[in-house]
Amino acid sequence: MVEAHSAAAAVGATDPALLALAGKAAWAILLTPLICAVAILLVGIHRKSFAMAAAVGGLATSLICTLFLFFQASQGHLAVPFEVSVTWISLGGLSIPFGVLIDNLSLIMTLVVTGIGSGIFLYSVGYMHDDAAASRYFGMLSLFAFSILTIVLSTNWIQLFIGWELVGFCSYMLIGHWYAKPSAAAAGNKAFIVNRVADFGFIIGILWLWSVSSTASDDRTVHFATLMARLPVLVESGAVPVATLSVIGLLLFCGPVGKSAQFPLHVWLPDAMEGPTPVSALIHAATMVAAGVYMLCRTFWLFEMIPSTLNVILYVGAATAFLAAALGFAENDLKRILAFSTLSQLGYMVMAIGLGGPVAAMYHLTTHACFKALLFLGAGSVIHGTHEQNIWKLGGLTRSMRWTSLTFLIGSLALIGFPGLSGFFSKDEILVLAREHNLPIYLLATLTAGMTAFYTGRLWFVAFMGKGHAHGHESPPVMLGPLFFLAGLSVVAGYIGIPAWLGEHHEAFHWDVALTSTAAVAAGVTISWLLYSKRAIAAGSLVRALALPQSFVENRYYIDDIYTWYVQNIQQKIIAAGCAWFEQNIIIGAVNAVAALAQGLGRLLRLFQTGVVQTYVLVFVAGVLWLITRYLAVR
Amino acid sequence: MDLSLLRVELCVAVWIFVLLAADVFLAPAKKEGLSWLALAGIGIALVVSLQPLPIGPAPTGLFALDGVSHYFKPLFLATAAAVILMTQAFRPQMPQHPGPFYVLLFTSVLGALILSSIQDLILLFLGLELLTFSLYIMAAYLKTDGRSVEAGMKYLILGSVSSALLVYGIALLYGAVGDTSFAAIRAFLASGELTLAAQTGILLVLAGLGFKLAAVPFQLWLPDVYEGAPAPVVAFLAVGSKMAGAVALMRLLFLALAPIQPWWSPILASLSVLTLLYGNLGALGQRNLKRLLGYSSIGHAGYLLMGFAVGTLDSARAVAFYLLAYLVSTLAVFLIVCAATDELGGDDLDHYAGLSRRSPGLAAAFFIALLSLAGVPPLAGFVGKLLVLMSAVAADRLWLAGIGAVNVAISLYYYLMVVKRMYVDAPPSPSPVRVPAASLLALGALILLILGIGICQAPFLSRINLALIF
Amino acid sequence: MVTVTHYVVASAALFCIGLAGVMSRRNVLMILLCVELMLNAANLLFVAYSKAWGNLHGQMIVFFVITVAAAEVTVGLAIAILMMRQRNTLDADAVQSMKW
Amino acid sequence: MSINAWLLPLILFAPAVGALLLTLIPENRPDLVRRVAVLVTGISLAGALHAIFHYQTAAGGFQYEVLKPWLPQLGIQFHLGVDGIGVVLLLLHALCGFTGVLISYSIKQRVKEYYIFYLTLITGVFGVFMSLDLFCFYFFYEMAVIPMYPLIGIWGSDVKEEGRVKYSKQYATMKLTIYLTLGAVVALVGLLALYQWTGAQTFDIPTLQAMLADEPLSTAQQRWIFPLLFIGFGVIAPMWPFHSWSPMGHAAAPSAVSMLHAGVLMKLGSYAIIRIALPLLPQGAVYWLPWVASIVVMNILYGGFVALAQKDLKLIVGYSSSSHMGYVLLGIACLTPLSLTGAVMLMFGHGIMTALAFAIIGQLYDQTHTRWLPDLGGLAHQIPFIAGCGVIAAMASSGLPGFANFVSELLVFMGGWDKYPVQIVCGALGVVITSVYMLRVVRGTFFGPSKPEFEGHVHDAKTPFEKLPFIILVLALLITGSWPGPMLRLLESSTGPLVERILMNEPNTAPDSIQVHSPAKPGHASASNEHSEMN
Amino acid sequence: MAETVFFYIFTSLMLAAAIAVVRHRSPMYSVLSLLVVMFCLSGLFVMLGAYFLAAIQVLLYAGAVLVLFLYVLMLLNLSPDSLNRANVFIQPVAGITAAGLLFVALCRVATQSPLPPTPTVAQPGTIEALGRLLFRDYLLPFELTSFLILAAIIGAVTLAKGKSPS
Repeated sequence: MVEAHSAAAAVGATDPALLALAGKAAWAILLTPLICAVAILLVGIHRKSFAMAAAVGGLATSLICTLFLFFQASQGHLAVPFEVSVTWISLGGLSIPFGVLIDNLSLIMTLVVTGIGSGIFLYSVGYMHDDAAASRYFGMLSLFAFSILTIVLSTNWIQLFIGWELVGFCSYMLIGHWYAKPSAAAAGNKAFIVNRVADFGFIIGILWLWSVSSTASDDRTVHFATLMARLPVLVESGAVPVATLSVIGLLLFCGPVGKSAQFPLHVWLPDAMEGPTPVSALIHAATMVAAGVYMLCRTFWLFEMIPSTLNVILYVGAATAFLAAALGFAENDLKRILAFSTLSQLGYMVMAIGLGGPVAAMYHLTTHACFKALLFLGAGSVIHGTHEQNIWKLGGLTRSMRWTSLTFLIGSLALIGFPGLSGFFSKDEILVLAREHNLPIYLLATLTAGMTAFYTGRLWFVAFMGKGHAHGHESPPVMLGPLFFLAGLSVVAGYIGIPAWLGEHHEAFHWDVALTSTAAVAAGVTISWLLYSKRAIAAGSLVRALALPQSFVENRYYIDDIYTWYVQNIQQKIIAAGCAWFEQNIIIGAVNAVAALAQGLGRLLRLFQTGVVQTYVLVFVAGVLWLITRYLAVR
Repeated sequence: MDLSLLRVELCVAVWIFVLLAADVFLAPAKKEGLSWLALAGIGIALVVSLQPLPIGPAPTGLFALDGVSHYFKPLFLATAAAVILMTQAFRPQMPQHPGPFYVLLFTSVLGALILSSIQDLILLFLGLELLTFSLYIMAAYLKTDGRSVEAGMKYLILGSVSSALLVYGIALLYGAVGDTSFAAIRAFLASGELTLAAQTGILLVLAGLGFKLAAVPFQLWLPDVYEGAPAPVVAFLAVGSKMAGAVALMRLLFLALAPIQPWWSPILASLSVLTLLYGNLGALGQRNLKRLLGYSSIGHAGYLLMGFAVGTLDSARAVAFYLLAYLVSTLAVFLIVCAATDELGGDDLDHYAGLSRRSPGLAAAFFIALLSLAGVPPLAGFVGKLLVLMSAVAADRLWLAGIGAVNVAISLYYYLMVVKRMYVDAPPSPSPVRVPAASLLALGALILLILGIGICQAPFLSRINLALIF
Repeated sequence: MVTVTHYVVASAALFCIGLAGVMSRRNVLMILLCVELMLNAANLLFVAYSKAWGNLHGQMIVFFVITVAAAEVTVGLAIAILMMRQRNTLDADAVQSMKW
Repeated sequence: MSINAWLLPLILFAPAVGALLLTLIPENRPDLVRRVAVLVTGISLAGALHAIFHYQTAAGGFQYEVLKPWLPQLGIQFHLGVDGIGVVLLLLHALCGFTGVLISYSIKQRVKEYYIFYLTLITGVFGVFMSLDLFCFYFFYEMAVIPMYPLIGIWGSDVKEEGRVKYSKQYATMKLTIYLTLGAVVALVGLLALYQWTGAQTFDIPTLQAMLADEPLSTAQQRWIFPLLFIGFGVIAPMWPFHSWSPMGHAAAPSAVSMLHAGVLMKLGSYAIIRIALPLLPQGAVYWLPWVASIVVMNILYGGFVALAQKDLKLIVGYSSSSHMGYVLLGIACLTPLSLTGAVMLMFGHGIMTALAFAIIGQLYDQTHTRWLPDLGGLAHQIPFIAGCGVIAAMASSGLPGFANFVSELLVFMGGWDKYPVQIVCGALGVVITSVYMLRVVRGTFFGPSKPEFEGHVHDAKTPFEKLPFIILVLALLITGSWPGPMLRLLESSTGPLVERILMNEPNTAPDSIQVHSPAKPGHASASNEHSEMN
Repeated sequence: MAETVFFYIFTSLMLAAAIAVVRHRSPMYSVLSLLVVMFCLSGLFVMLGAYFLAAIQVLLYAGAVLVLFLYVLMLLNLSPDSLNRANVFIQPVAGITAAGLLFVALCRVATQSPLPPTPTVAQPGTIEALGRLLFRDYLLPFELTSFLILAAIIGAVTLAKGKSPS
C-alpha cells in the first residue's frame, strides 16, 4: 500500500544503508507521537500513568531520532535536504504527498519541538499529576507533537495545512482542558475561530498558488521543492504575474497572522492562557505560535520574489512587536504578561522575515523558544506552588521558591536581551537587519526592546522581589529539572552557531547596535526598578498623567471590543438573525403559502358544493354550455 | 343472436330470479344466507366470464363479447363479490331485509356487464340506466338515515337530468347519422363530416358519461352521495359504476369516435385537468372519510380522463391498468370502512384515530391501500399512474403529465392525513375492530393483489395488451 | 312547409323549458315532472329524425325512453315519499345536510 | 460469478425480508424485534463491506450486476449494479442503517412498527443506490420517502423554541413527505420525457447512456429536461431555496431516523443527479451548471448563517447539513474529476458525520429531554464519551484534517478553483462559519460547569454495545479521512470517465473540435455496451 | 298547409302547457298541464307518422305515469311551493338564463346543421315493422327494459313500504 520513495535532493555522499536508516528515523520522528496519542486515547484514557509514560516516551523517541539525524547531518554523513514521502492523495492530475523533509531548517525546528517539548512533557507529569483528566491532556499533547511535527517536517503546502489545522485543534482542546471553567471553554473557541478566519485566507492562498504552479492543468503541484524550482521560471516567463504572486503571498501570510498571533488577529493568544501552563509554554510560546514564522522561513523563496508583500509582513510584525509590548505595561496577570511578551517577540520574528532575514527570524525563534518556555514553566511552577497568578498578590517569591526564581530570572534576562544571554544575540541580529534596511523600524524595534525590559522588570520586581505575602512551596524535581534544562539552553543557545547552521556566514558583530539596544534595555529596567521596586515615582500619578494611553492599553486597544461588537451586533443580530428571519418568513413562509393556496383553492372550488341539488344542475348545465360554446367547431 | 355471447349476463339475470325466489321463500331468520347465495351466483358468473373468448371474426351488432369486455366483466363481478362481502361486514347498519338489496346489486351489475359490451348508443343508454337505477335506490337504502335519503334524492335528480341530456345527445347524433350503432357513427365520422348537430350530440353524450365518471363539471353529486350513501353502495359507485362509465366511454371513443380523435382529445384533456384539480384540491380539508374518498375518486377520474384524452392505444391500456389498480385499492379501502364504521362509531376521519393501536393489521392494510390510491411504489396504484403519465408523455402532452404528476403529491397529503389519524392519534378505546372472516380473507387477497400488481406488473400488462385491441 | 328543423326547434324549446323547470323549481316532484318534459323533448326529436331518415330506429328508441321515464318516475316517487316521511318536505333545497 | 451474482440482492433484500419477518413477531417481544433488525442490517453491512473490498477498481464501471426482465413491455428491467460511486454510498448507507438500528434501542414504544418502517426505508435507499434502471430507481426512491412520514409522525418530537412549539412534528413530517414527493414527481416527468424523447423504449441507464452518446438529444430538449431533473432531485439534495423541509425534518425525527435522513436520504438527490442527470443530459448540464454553482453558494453561506441563529441542536445540525450539501452540489456543478470525486467523498463523509451528530443529539435528548442550547451545558462531566464523540463530530463538520470531510472539501475546492473561484472562496468562508456554530454547540452543550439537574440523571454510553455505533462512525470518518487514497481511487474510476464524457459535449469547443472528438464517441459507446453484455 | 297549421297549433299549445308545468305553483295544475303536453306531443307524433307511439304516449304517459303522479300528490297532500325564501330569486333566474342560452345554442345547431338526406324509401311506419325491429334486432334492449322495470318496482316497494320513523 505505502509506496515510500525517498528523493534525495542532494544526491551523492550518503551511504544507502544510512539513507534507509535515516528515512526510518525521519518517519519515526513524525509518527511516534501519533502512535502514542492513539494508544493513549484508545487504551490509556483511564490509565493516567500509562498516558504519561507513553507521551513522554513517545516524544523522547522523537527527540532521539532527531538527534541522530542532526548529528549525522552535522557530521556530513547524511546529505541534506532529503525527503521521504508517500502519496497521500493521487487523483488524476493531482498528487499530494505526505512525508518528511529533513534539512537544516527543519532539523533545528524539530530539535526545538522535541527537545523543549520533552522537557515540557516531563514537567507536565508533575504539573498535571493531580488532574483527573490527565490522560486526555497527555493524549492531546502527543497529538499536538505529531501535528506540529507535521508542519515542521512538511514537504508540501497541503501537509503543512493539515498540521496547521491539527495544531489548532490541539490548541483548542488544551486551552479548554479545564472545560468546566466557562472562560477556558470560551478561550478555546476564540483561539480556534480566530485561527480559522486566518486559515480562510491561507487555504485560498494555497489553492491559488497551486493553480498557478503550472501551465498544464494536470501538472500542478503543492510540493515545496518543485515549486521552488518552478516558480521563478514561471514568473520570469510572465506566466505568473508578480502582482498575482503578491496577492497569493498576502493570502498565505494570513496563516501566520493567525497562528503567530500577529496584529490584528492577536486577540486569541492572551485568552489562551486559560489553558494549563505547560500548554502555554509549549504551544503558545515555544512552538505552535512560532509555526507561522517557521512557515515563512520555510517558504521564504516565495516571499523573496514579492517585495511588496514582504513590506506588509514587515509592518505587521513591527506593529505587533510594539503594540504588544505596550500591552504588557498594564497587565496584572503573570501568564498574560508573558503572553504579551510572546506576541511582541513574535512580532520581532515576523519583522525579521519582512526585513528579508529568515535566518535571524529562525535564530530568534529558537532562542525565544528556550527562554519563553522557561519563563512559562517558571510561571507554572509559581502557580503550582501558590495557586495565584495576579502579580500584585504575589511577591517575595525569591524566598519561598528559590530555584524557580533563579531560573525565572535567567529567562527574564534572556528575554530582555541581557548581553551574553541567548536573547541578546538573536535580537541583535534582527536589529542589525532593521538598521540596514529600514531606519524607522530599527528605532521602533529598539524602543520595543526597552519596553520589553520595562515590563519584564515590572513583572520581576512586583512578583518575585518585594515584600512577600505569597506562601508558595517549591515545585517537585520533575518540574524543576526541565527548568534547569531550559535555563541552561537559554544561556548557551547564543553560542552554538545556529545562524551558521542555517546558512548565514557573515556573523559580524555590530557593536553600535548592541550598545544602543543594551542602553535601551538598561533604561527600561531602570525605570521599572524606580517605579516598582524603589517606588521612587508613584505609579498612580503616572497613570493619571497617561490616562488616555493607559485606558487604551488596558482595553487592549478595544480590538476585542470591536470583534465582540461585530459578532454580537453584525454577525448575530444582523446577518444571522436576518437570514433566520428570511428563512422563517420568506422561505418557509412561501412554502406555507403554497400549501395555504392549495387549501384555499380547494375551499374556493368547493363553493360549488352548496348541498343544494338545483345548484348542481345549474353547474351541470353551465358545464354543458361551456363545452358547446368552447369546442363546437365548424369544419 | 348468439346467446353464448350473453352467457355472463344470462347467469346474472337468472340469478336475479333465484335471489327473488329465495327472498320470498326463505324464513326471515335464514335470510342471512342470502348473501352467500348471492356470492355463489357471482362466483358462477365469474367462472363463466373467465372462459376463453370464442375465436372468430370481430363481432358485429349491438353487443360484442370482445377483448375489452372479456377483460372488464370479471372485474365487475369481482367488485360485486367484494360489495356483497362488504354488506356482510356492514350488517349492523343495514336494514333487516337484505334480499332486495342483492337483487338491485345484481341488476346494477347486469347494467355494468352490458356496458362493457356495447356497440350501440341504445344499449349505452339502457345499460347506463340499468346500472344507475339500482344505485338510486341503493343509495337511499338506509331509509331511517336522513343522509342516505338525501344522497338518493340528489343522485336521482342529477342522474335523471344527465340521462335526459344523454338521450337528447343520442337523438341529435341519430339525427346526424341516421343510425345509432357505433359502426355507423364511425363510418359517418370517417367520411369527414362533422356537423354541428353531431358535435353537440357527442358533447351531450360525453356529459352523460362524464356524469358517471364524475368529470368536472358534472361531478357535484359525487361527494354528497358518497357521504350519504351506505358504504357498500359507495364502494360499488366508486368502483363498479365508475369503471362501467369508463368502459362505455372507452368503447364509444375508440369504436365510434376514433376518426375525430383530434377533436375530442383537447376536450377531454381540459376536463381531465379540471377534474384532477377539483378532486384533489377539494379533498384537502375534508373531515369525513367517505366524502374525502369521494373527492379523491373525482381525482382518479381525472387520471382516467387523462388516459382517454391522450387517445392512443397505449393510453387505453394504461386506463385499463389504472382501473385494475384502482379497483383493488378502492375495494380494500371500502372493505375496511364497511367493517369499521359500526365499531368506530362513524365514518369521520376522527373516528379512525388510533386504529393502528386497536387493529394493527387493519390499519396496515388501510395504509397500504391508501398509498396505492396515492400512487406510491411498490403498490399497484403507482404503476397505473405511471402508465397513464407515460402515455401522456408519449403523445407529447408533457404539460398534462406534469399536472398529473403534481396531483400525486397533492393527493398524498390527504391520504396521509388519514394515516396520521390511524397511526399518530390516540385511540379512544383499545378494543380491536372485529371483521368477518370472509371479509378479512378478501382484504388479505386484495392487499396481496395491490402488492402483486405493483411489483410484478408484467403479467397483468400482458393480459391487458392482449385484450385491448381496437 | 314543416321541415325537420321546425321539429328540432320545437323539441329544443320543450327541452329547455323542462331544464329551466328543473333548475328553478324546488319541489322534488316538480323537478321530476320537468325531467319528463326533457325526455319528451328528446322523444320528439327521435320521431322527427326517424321520419327524416326514413327508418324506424328513432321510433324504437322512443319506446325505450318512455319505459325508462316511467321507471324513473316510479323510483323518484318512492324517494319522494321517503323524503316526505323523513323531512316532512319535498323541497330539494331544504335537504342540504351534506355540503362543501 | 459466485457471491457477486447475488451480493446486491442480498444487501437489498435482507432488510426487506427483515421487515416481513417482523410482521410475524408478536409485539410483546421487542428484544427479538431489535435483534432481527440488527441481524438483517448487519448482513447488509457485511455485504456492503464485501462489495467495496472486492470492487475491481482497475476494471471500473458497473459491477455485481443483476439483470432480470421486469416489465418487458415497457423496456423495464430489474437492473442492479454499482460503480465506484455507488459502492461507496452503499457502504455509507449500510453503516448509517446499522448504527441507526443500534441507536434505535432507545425507542421503547411501538418497537415492532418502528422497525418495520425503518427497515422499509433502508430497503428503499439501498435500492436507489444500486438501481441501474430509471424505473427501478424511481420505484425505490419513492419507497424511501414514504416511511419517513410515520417514522417522524409517530416517534418524532416537536421542535420547540423557548418552550413553545415552533414546528410540530406533524407539520414537519407532512411537509417533508409532500415536498419530497413533489420533487420526485417533477423529476418523474423529466425522466418520462427523457425516456420518450430518446425513443429507445428502455429505462436501462447504461443502455440509454450508450445510445445518447451516439445520438444525443437535441440541445433544446436537454435544456428542458435537465432543470426538471435537477430541481426534482435537488429538492432532496437539498438545494436552496428548496431546502426548508430538511432542517425541520431532521429536527422532528427520532434520532436514528435523523441519522438516515441527513446521513443518507439527502444524498439520494445528489446521487440521482450524478447517476442520471449528468451522464444522460451532458449538454443540459453544461448549460445549467454555472447557474447551479452560484445558487449553491447560497446553500453554503445562507445555511451557515441560519444555523448561527438557531438554538435547537437539531436545527443547527439540520441547517449545517443543508449548508454542507452545498459543497456537494458545488462539487457537482464544477464538473471536474477532482470536484466530482470530492463531492461524492463528501457525501460519504458528511453522511457519517451527520449520523454521528444525530446519534449524539439523540442520546442527549433521550436523557435530558431538551435540545435547547441554553438549557444544556457541562454535560462532559456526566457523559465524557459522548462528549468526546461530539467534539469529533463538530471537528469533522468543520473540516478538520484527518476526517473525510476535509479531504473532500479540499478536492471540491481544488477541482473547482479554475472554473468558479469566487464560489470557491465563498465555500471556504462557509468552513469558517461552520466552525463558529459547531464550536458554539460543543461549548454550550458539553463545556462549562456541571449542571445539577443533569447530575445522576444523565448516563454515558458505558457498555461496548452502547459505544459500538459511535465507534463505528468515528472510525469510518477517521479511516477514510486520514487515508483517503483507496476510496478516492475507487471513486475516480467512476467520476473520471463520467466527467470526461460530459465535457466532450462542452459547447464552447468549436464545431470543428467536436469533429475531432467524434470518432472517439462510438468507441465509448461500444465499450460500455460490451461491458453491460459481459455481465 | 294543414300540416303547417297543425304543427303550429300543437307546438304552441305544447310549449304553453310546458311553461305552465314549469311555472304553476300548484303541483296538481302542473301535472294536468303535463297531460296537455302529452296530448300535443302525441298529436305531433301522429303528424310524423308514428301512430303506435302516439297511442303509447297517451296510454302510458297519460294513463299510467301521470296518474301515478297524481296519486302520490294526493297521498302526500302537498301545499303549493312557498316562495318566501332567501335564495328564491337567484336560482330560478340563473336557471332560466342557462336554459335560454342552451336553447339559443341548440337552435343555432339545428339551423346550421345540414338536413338529413331525403329518405330513399318511404317510411315503413307500421306496427309490424316496429315490432319486427323491436323483437328481433333489438330484443336485447327490450329484455333489458324488463329488468329496468323490475329494479324500479323492487326499489320502489322497498323504499316506500314500512312505517315512517316517529
